[in-house]
Amino acid sequence: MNLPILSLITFTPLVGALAVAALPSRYPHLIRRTALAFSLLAWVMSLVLLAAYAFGPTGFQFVEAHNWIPTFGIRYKVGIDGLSILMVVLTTTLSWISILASFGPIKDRVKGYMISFLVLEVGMIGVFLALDLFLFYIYWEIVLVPMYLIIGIWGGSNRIYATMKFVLYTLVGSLLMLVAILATAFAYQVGHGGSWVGAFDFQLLQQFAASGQFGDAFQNLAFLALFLAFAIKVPMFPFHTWLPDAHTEAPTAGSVILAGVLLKLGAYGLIRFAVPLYPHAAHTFAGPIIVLSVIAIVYGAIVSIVQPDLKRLIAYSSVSHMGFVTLGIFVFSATALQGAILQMISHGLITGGLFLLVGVIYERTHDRTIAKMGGLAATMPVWATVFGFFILASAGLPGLSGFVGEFLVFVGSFGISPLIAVATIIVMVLAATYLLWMFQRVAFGTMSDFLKGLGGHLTDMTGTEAVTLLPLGFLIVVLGLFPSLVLDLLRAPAQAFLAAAGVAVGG
Amino acid sequence: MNWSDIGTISPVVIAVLVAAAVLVVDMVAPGRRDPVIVTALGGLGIVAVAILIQAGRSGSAFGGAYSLDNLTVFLDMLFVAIAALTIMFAADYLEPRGLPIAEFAAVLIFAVTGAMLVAGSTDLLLLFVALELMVLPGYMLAGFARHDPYSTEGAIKYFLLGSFSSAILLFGLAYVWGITGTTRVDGVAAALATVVATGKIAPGLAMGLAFMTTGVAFKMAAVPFHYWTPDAYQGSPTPVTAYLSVGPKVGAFAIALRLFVGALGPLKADWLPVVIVLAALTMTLGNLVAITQDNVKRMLAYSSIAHTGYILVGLAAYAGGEQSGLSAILFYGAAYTFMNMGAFAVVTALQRRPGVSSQIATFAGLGRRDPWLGALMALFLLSLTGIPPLAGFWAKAYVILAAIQAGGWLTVLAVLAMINAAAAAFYYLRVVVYMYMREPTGDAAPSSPGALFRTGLAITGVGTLIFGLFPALVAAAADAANVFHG
Amino acid sequence: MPISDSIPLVGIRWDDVLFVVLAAALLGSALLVVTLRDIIRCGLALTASLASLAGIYALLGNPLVAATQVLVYIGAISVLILFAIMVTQTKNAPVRLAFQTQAWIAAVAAVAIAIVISITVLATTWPAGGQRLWTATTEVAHLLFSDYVLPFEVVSVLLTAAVVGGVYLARRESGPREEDRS
Amino acid sequence: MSNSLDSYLVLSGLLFAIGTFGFLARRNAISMLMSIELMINAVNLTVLAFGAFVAPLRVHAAVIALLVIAVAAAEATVGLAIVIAIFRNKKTPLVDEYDSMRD
Amino acid sequence: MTFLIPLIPLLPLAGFAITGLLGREMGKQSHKVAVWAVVASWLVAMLVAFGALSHTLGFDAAGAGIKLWDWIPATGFHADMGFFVDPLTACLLIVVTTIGMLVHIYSIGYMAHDEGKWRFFAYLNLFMFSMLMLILADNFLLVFAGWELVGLCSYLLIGFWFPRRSAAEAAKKAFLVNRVGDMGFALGIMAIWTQLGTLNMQAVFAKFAGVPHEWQIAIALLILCGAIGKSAQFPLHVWLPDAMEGPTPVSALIHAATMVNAGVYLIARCNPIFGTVPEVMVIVAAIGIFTAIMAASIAFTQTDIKRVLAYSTLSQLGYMFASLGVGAWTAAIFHLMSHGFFKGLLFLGSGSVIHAVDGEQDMRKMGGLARKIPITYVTMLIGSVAIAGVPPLAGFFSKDEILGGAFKNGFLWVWAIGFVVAGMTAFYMFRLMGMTFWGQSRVDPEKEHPTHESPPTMTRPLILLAIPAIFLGLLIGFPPESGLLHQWLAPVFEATITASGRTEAAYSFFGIDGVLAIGTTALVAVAIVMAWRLFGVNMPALGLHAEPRPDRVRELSERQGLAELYRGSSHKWWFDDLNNLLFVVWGGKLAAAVFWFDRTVIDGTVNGIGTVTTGAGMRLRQVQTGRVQNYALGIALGLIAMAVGYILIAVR
Repeated sequence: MNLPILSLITFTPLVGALAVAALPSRYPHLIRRTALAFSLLAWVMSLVLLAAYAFGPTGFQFVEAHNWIPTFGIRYKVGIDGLSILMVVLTTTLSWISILASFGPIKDRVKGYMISFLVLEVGMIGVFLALDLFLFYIYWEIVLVPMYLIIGIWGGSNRIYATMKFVLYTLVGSLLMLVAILATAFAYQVGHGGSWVGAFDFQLLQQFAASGQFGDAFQNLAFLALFLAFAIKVPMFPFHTWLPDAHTEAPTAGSVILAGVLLKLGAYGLIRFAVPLYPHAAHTFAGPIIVLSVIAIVYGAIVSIVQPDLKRLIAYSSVSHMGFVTLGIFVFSATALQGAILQMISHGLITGGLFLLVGVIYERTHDRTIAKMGGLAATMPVWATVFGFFILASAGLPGLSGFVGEFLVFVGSFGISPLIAVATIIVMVLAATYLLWMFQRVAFGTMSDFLKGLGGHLTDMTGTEAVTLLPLGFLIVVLGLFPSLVLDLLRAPAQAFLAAAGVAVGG
Repeated sequence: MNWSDIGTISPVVIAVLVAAAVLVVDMVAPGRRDPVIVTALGGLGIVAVAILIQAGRSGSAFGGAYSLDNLTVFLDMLFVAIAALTIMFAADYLEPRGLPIAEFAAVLIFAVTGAMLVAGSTDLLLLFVALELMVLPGYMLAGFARHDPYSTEGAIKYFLLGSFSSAILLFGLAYVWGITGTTRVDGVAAALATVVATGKIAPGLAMGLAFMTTGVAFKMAAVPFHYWTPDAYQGSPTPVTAYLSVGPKVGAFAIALRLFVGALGPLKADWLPVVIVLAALTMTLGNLVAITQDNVKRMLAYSSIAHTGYILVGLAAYAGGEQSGLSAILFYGAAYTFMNMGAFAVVTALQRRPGVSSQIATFAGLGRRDPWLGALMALFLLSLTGIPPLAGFWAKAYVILAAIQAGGWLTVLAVLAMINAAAAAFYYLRVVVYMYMREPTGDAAPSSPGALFRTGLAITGVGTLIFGLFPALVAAAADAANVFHG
Repeated sequence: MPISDSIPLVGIRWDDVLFVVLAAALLGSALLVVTLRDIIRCGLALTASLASLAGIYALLGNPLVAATQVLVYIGAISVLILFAIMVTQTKNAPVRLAFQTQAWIAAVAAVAIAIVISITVLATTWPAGGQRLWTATTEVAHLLFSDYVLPFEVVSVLLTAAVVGGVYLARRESGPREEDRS
Repeated sequence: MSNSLDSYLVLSGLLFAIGTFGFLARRNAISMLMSIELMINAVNLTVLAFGAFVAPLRVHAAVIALLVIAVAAAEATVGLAIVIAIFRNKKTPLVDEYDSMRD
Repeated sequence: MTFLIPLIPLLPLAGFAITGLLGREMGKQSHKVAVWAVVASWLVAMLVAFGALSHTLGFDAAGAGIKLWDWIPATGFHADMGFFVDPLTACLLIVVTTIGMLVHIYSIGYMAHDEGKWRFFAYLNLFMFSMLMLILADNFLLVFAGWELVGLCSYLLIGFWFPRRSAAEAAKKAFLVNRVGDMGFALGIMAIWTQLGTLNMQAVFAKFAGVPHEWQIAIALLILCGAIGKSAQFPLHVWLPDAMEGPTPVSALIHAATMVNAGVYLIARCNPIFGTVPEVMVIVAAIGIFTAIMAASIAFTQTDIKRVLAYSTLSQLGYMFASLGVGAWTAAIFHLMSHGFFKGLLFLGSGSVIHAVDGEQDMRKMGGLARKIPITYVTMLIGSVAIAGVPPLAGFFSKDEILGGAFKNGFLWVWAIGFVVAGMTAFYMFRLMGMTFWGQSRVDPEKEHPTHESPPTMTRPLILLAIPAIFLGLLIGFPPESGLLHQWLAPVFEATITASGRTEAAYSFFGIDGVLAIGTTALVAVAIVMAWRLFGVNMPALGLHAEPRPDRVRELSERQGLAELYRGSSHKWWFDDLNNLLFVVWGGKLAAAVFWFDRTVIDGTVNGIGTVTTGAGMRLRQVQTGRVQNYALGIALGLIAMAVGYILIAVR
């Protein structure tokens, strides 16, 4: 099949953005529906791709490659393996859900919003598909701009501070990453007699790395640069403080995408690029990174307990949950890595859902302060039930997706060192503490004075809102009961990852 | 002097004639705008054609004082584009202020003629004279709004410091000439090569180098010789600022290419550390101070200082042994021309009505008041920030790549440059914040600019995009131009 | 009858005497230019120093340049400057300080520059003979119109541009006085 | 003394330094302009000194000096025009009072 | 017939799904689906249990299982979705499905007037599903899943009346304390996987002897940790009394008869593990017996009828743990079963009482209810007698086996404490009976008048539960130590017991066993009489009558030496205060401190970099004074520096 399906998926939202741009802004409904239609189209295509994907074999499929800047061997090269296809499907899924979830809340400048969102989707898909380091970098940066606008224009009261922090923080990391990428390509060029051909090609670079041709000192520096960029995006302790601000100020859909996909970009970068390209450095720094991950897991959970704001609480819980991902990557165990990737997906689904649910409340009350809530289980029973479900999923209840991911990370790291598992297992209690306490204060008890003051505006979830949450809940259950759906896809990438990472330790 | 010499410098000759023609047209039809603009732009078009005819050829004229090579063609085209864009942006700005377009266009074209001569000169004396032809009209353009205290204040500061630095440069040139015994660039290089080969360089030569470096650094607005930039940029009529931010800057780098790369090439090991220090200081100070600015013109002035720093990294990369550093400089110059002129053009559009300040508050709500203008400004600012896939990103990437290839301290410089670029995002995006994330204040409604102006804006916008999406187009030209007669 | 090269009794060469006198005049009047309080006297001192310099040029065997110096500098530039001084003198303005507050630092910086130049000059071995050479006017003209014809032409363009712009800037005209807030 | 290149170069250096001092220390725009003239003349002195003592440079020096004088004249023209223009606006020739743009 | 196994949990799950989704629309009928689902489940369970116990229907002595699908097939980790039934499971199935079904039926009446009835039944069904999955699971991870899910259901049901702040608090507390134990269990599962490479229970047990001893100890301790949490043993017992905030059927079903037994079940199930580590067994016994006496001592002074029963439950669970610890495995399961029935009965009875007095739970405001709610009274009396250990009711046999086992296996200290606790149990139970049913009525006059017996849906389960409370001991526990239950469970525990080197000595009624039984019975009798003397009795049929003597009680509680004990008992030995201080106060302060650190130090650094950058910019921009001469000076200084620099470079 010679259909460039990957490019089609990538650029479908772009076409959508252009289409939206062409529509006059006095028809907001038409704009919304057009945007939704294109995001749904991308989603359907990604599902088709998933169906067409051949399970089992290692390596990349559906590879497309075209010369772009031949002077430096920069190519437009995309392809998928089990990891990227999952991420792409996650992205397309959350994208249409986010767009749909924005129908109500976004009333101002709808056109710009939808364009931003569709461009954002292009960038995110591109990041997961790119097999050329330069292309990857470009998509990586493209993601930044629409998110900057989404938070900055359609965000809360402190949105400018938050969005600037987000952008500057990310830029510091990504620009250093650019230096590292260029240096890596240059090292390859030097190693190939000054020819730039293939210098940015991930697969060739990885072969180059596998043959041990990057010097140790070089690896250390390049790895640190990439790691910093990815760690900020994940975000790892202590680079996480942009996240609570960004989440708090972002509009609901922005938070969903931020938590659901953007944080995954960092983890994806670590798995796809940072470790396989610089295996020796990855091993050198694995210890400190594991310690940081453990700190992030526990620290994020502890800080979550005392958060006064719903979104801020979920943001800090993301720090904790994403700690499992980095932990799972750097213990270099197939089990833990699969757990980490599963955790990436399930965190996307669960936290995305939680933000949507908070958005539902915010729509009605224009407030997210936990202390002002209370008794919502009585007034909005359906909402409270769904919220409870997602909270339990977030707390890692067995049978739901979050449990499988975290448990696999636990088991994998326990196999490496029981100490890691012992140090992090407390999060089982901490997570339950902050989540249930939050749930109790929001949903249980009697109706707060603040809510009473709002009178009868507290209608329960609407149909649209339910539609946005339904697929997430469904996937959470399905992945909890049948994680093999994902794990089968991940076997080959996990092997490839370990093979690449194992070079420096001699297999 | 013979006809072939005239042929070789034909673009310059034509440019002078165009300037004269503009003045003549103004005499024939005094105060009429359109004939002047038609003459000027049409003339520049002819100049461009003359340059393009020369593309790919090489040769020298006037006994080696002027050389035609790819570098000359590349830079000449750039200068002509700068001149044309400046005229497009200026017409709408000058008219409501009662300032004459004819004198403006003539002086501007004289300046650009100087810049074109700088690009092609391979003789120290010609280089100096051409440089003066480039900058002297610049002083006058800065003070072109001669009834405006700010404009004249900027002009006199620019003039005094510019003359001061010219004297310093000249002093240095005199010593280098005295020691090497020739004004021809290749002769100087040959003489210096023997000096280097015999070991230590004389203190007198070192001092001459210091004076020359200072003079050129001043023209580039490198720290600590940058002081004139913010005041001159802020005070000048905004289209002039647009011109000043790219024309003399690219010209200064043309001097650097001809003088430092060409004539002083054998001494590059000696001037490399100086350039590294200058680059580091320049980008850091430029960015740090730009962060604190509330006036967009002044902010862009400091930002242009920072960009000088980035371009200097390319020069340092060359001195560090990486020829592609020169391509990086040229690419950067071209990319910077479009995005920065575009940014200033938007400021110009806002200030078209007299009395509108360039304070950042003027931009509040621009994205809503005038979506196209806002979007373009955002495009230029993102490009200046270095966000892919826009021109500014590739410019930075080229420079960084060259620095990495050179290795050593230049890697550190590359990292510093990137940290600086991240800090720079703060002030560029701050403008975006005002445009899109704040509500408009006051009555600062933009008056929609004329067709000519819009064409200019479109050219800069499309340039910024095209350079970003298809950088190979410009990169190939820059690569071709990085080996030149010198 | 040729005059002897040196002063009969002391044995100091006439040239040297002339050089010292001219140098002293040059530096002295230059110092006056930068130190005198009254700007008109500064202008006169400048004329004096430029004239001394013309003498030195002649001493250096370059009568053409010396002549040009007198014609252009003293005849044109100095007069221009004096004219500008007249235009810009404010009659009713109180007597103000001629110097910046940073004059002392400026002095230190200037001395430092002088020291740097002097030391480097003295530390350098110049590829120079010990004899001054005479330059004939015809040679200059020939060279100017061969090797240096392009710079020469450029200078003419430069002067044109300067005149066009200068006239525009200095022209008195009752135009609209629009003050832009920049 | 008068046959030594060093003495001329030192002399020109001193003249250059005096000019620099004037430029740095004086307040009046025209004073500063005059200081610049001193510096340019110092350069010319250097050029002619080289020309007088280094045979191959002999004639070149004169040409350079002539062109420099012409450039200086052009510079002075422009400078004085600007001085006059700003004097009309600011009513003072003292440059250190032109500080409405700063920071 | 193994294919029927999945139906047992799935029927309640289906009931949960239907009731949960549609229950609100079903209105008054919302209980129907749930109840019938459980009844159907009960039928299947009985069939399966019959097969497993009789080794027919496809079951053999070691049991039989069914694998549904690969649950988590990761590289380097594997867990199935599969079920396994052996005699131990069968015993649990009987208790869980039977009591569960009766509680469902009881709840029809109890919750008849509650708006959230449909929700209640949905939760109950979910609980049944979870609990059944827990006991049916064939691997540790699935057990853990059920383990967590029952915790969740407990959370949901305790917090059922969520507008009540105390209910919400108690629910959260239950979940969190359980999770503390679950942490250990989870670590234990990881340890098992890393040591053995499988989580399938039968495989683990088969290979366990090959594990290094320190890992054996670690694994056993970690599993014990989970069991302690779920079965509310010291020090994780604090959640269970608070859990009485939930509706009474919940207390009966979850917090007396089923979920709290999960810990006991787990340790019994893991007998091949614990059998290899005697040092851990001692810990189990110690924790159990300590919990037994501590909880019994607290039950002495509680005035809330359900709290007395809750502490009683703790105490009885402590017995079971002690039994496991001393190696009397079957006795533990025996007590688990009998306790499940009579404690379920007692809780449901107390629910009936509370129902009768319109929600009042304080026994000081009851009294003399025997006449007004006779069925409740009689059935509860049977339960009390059973728990007190009066022969020949169920409690007598099971408790006696535990004490006998402790004594004969050499745990004399366990026996001694257990002996005392037996007396204490009898005392506090008859204190409860006396304060509730006998003596004068102290009921609020307002609530006095409408006091009436509960509807048949509530009383019939009481009667049904009273039957096993009376006869279970005789039926499966007689003759002692060779009764039906012992025969059933022999395949499960035989290997472990043999490996421990002990052979269960034949029961000898006229030997040591008889002496112990008589001693215990005598103590129980004394304790009952003491309770009568203090709190009254009125059983005309037996000719017993005594008036309560509150003044005497007060006097005793203020007597020198007893006063301190009384205070400690009534304050539950200050465990709640300690927890509050440790976790709420200090934990809260810690979290606040960490948050402060996050804001000031980490985010402060980030913002500080911004501030420093801007500050530096502000400083630097002051260089730009606006005065040309200053600029020129800067250039001149730069020139000098440059010249010096170049000269240095030149002469280097």
